[in-house]
Amino acid sequence: MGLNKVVKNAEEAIHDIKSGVTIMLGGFGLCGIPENCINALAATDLNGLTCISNNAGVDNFGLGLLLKKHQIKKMIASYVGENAEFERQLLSGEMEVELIPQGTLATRCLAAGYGMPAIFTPAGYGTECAEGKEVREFNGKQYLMEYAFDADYAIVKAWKGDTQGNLIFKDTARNFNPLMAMAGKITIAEVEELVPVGELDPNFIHTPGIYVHRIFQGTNYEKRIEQRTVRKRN
Amino acid sequence: MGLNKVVKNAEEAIHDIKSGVTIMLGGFGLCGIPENCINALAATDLNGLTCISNNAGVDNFGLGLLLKKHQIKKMIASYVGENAEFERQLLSGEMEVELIPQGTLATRCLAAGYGMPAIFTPAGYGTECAEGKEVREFNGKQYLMEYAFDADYAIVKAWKGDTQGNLIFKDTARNFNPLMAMAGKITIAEVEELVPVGELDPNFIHTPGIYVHRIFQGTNYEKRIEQRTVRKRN
Amino acid sequence: MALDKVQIAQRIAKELQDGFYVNLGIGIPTLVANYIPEGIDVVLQSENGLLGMGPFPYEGEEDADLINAGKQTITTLPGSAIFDSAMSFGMIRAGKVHLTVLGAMEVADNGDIANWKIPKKLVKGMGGAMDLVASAKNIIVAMQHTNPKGESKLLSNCTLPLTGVGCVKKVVTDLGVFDINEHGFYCIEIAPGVTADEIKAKTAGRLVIADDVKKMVV
Amino acid sequence: MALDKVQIAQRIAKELQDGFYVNLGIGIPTLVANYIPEGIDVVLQSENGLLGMGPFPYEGEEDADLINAGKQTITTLPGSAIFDSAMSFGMIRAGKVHLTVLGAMEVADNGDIANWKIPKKLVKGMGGAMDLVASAKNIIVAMQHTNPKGESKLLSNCTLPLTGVGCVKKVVTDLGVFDINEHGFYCIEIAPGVTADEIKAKTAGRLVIADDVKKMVV
Repeated sequence: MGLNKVVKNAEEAIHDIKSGVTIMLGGFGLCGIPENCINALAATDLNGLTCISNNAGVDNFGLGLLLKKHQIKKMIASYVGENAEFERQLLSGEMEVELIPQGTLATRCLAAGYGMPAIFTPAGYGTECAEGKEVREFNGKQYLMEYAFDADYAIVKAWKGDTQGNLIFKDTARNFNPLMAMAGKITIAEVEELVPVGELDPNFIHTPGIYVHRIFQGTNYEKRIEQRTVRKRN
Repeated sequence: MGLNKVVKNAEEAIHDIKSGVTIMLGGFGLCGIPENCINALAATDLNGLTCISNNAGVDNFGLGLLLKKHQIKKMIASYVGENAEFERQLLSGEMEVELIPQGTLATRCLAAGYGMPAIFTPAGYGTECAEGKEVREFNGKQYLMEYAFDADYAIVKAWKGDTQGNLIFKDTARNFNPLMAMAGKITIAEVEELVPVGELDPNFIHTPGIYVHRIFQGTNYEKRIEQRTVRKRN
Repeated sequence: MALDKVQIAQRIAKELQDGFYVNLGIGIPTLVANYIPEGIDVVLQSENGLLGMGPFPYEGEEDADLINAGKQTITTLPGSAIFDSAMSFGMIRAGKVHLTVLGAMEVADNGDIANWKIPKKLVKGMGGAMDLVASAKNIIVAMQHTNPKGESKLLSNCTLPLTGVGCVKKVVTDLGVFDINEHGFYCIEIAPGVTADEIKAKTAGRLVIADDVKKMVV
Repeated sequence: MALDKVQIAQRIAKELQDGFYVNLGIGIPTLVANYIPEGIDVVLQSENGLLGMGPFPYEGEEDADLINAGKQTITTLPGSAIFDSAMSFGMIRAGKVHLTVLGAMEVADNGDIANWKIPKKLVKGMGGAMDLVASAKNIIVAMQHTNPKGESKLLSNCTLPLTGVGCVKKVVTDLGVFDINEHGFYCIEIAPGVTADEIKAKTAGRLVIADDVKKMVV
């Protein structure tokens, strides 16, 4: 019934997304990105998208797949290295990019999820990031006023979720995911493991189901590692 | 060494608290209150305290113990029923009280813990709570600007904690506790069970130890129930 | 015959829709939980930090760590989630809670509500009421139509200190159901045995009886 | 002889105090973790959402879900905690992180720092750097004293777009250690084999060699 948020797969989850909308996507680098939904978006003819995500994927994985197909009109991110096609589209003017501090990105998500229209942060004060922004002093320190995001969709990746949309995340794959889950008008969660209600401990839910509208168990997670760094055993 | 936050007991945890300081205390009603520390404070001669807590205890338990001894100069709370002595001191002018909306109380703690000097909330707009406060319109809706709390101490009660101060809370005894834990200049946590580092799952820490300065395992928790409400078995 | 408290709660329960997240205040609103229509799944939010509130515990199973916003011992249901007070009011402010039902001392015909303070009487505090009324997308007030002195609680302007401005969308009283819109109190249902004239006599604020006003089914 | 990168990291490691929570940036700052003094316990924060960062994993034990802010695979230590990015930058803004060490392209003698953007070159973004420099109580910059062209990176005014204003407290370069105070760059230690004259020649910003300047112990 009404509380069962389960959809079949990524295609069903994104079925009503239209060209030109704003989508937030969880993940930090390639860690914790909603692979299934990104692949599904890349298989559509959607374009003119505004994407809010900390990074923009790599050339042939993650948001890089949408970039390659020119589906993204504007990217809002904090760091967009590691992507030659991104660079090309940016320099050619095919795509617009708005770079914002990582903490500002996170907190503007939190603000949306917590119904706070704006927040204050010192990040970027006195830099070109402050251009056009309201500056305000509190206790002798200067802050920028930054607005809550207003995103049509949030797409996140969780470790486990139940059919009512309660989510838990694993390790640093948490990152922006629970924040964006709270911030979308419609929130889509793909999970590695979909469990029945009652299986997750209510004390340790990261994202309560009230914030989640659609959920499905993803398949074939590649979980690519950007910087494999190891030490030798002694 | 430096990361071992363990103190022996409540007396040691509160040893440097001086008269006239501002203390936040976790709990909702009598649920999740730091009983050991409150009892220890009541055993001192401290007075002139400003206490920030959602409620003010009952006549002979919780913050009511400090009230009875006239240790509280000012109470900042959202709801202060259930306490005849409180009423008497308020009407006689012996104590000052500032009533603020419960969500505002919670969010002003969050703001302190997240380094946000002020937040915006619609709660109280158009009411006497708005007197003297800055009003600001966002997207056609009116909001009050409310400041982050500035508390000398936060005293919270957790279910379990480790020696580095990582905390987890149980059920609705969580309430304001993790928020206040983040908001104190010095944060004291009393826990039902103190465990070695490594025993708590890093994925399910509610309050990271960075926010906690002193921790001890409390004793003799009474956990009084304010409204015992039950149903009969069929 | 005017409605009793249970009937008011039953009528409000008909406003619930499948999949709603709902916050029920203390008093009559709490009773709504007992009359959730067949085939409708709702999740109850308790603003002290819980989604998925269940019934009171069986005797002997009370847990001091598990209470609702009225400080009553409760239980959780499968699928419940616990969170801190900032997230709780965060989801309320963000409009994620579909419906809030609460009591009131006075409601004005522009949707203003007063339910927290009576001057010269002891003030206990607003608790979460100001947050709820300022933020909820849809607010239904459950209350008696008149106060113990027989005076209307549906007014042109609240006389008591306000809890929130222009926020109430619907009022269900012992006498009827009233949308609050450009007409003021717009009566869409009348309780069995109650007349339009009685409602007119007992309503101090602007009142319009809908042309297609219905007799309430109890 | 000027210091190498490892020696810069070793010198910065001496600034660590027992019980510090520390955020180490990419590059030389990361190396600091290898030289934490005996008897000192510190916790490393990674701004993607981790306190208690441990060493790189053993080969074959990498976990794609466990990376640091440089996107390297890492491990956790006992006592670690994971959180979302809002809490991560929340604790940074609230001043809970005692020390931030990061690299820079330029530092000005008033503490301004530029380390994110070179005009006409591709901009990758500021990541968390602007948040860190605007919020940290104590910021140490680790960098070479001069750029590859031999030009001073210690300036009167940064020529590159700023990352933050008036925030750097200390700079450790291959040539020495410099507090930033009312004197500008206040040299308190000189690297072995380096002369005060060399430092003067290679520092474009205001510079004062402390009367009691020490030869750095490496």
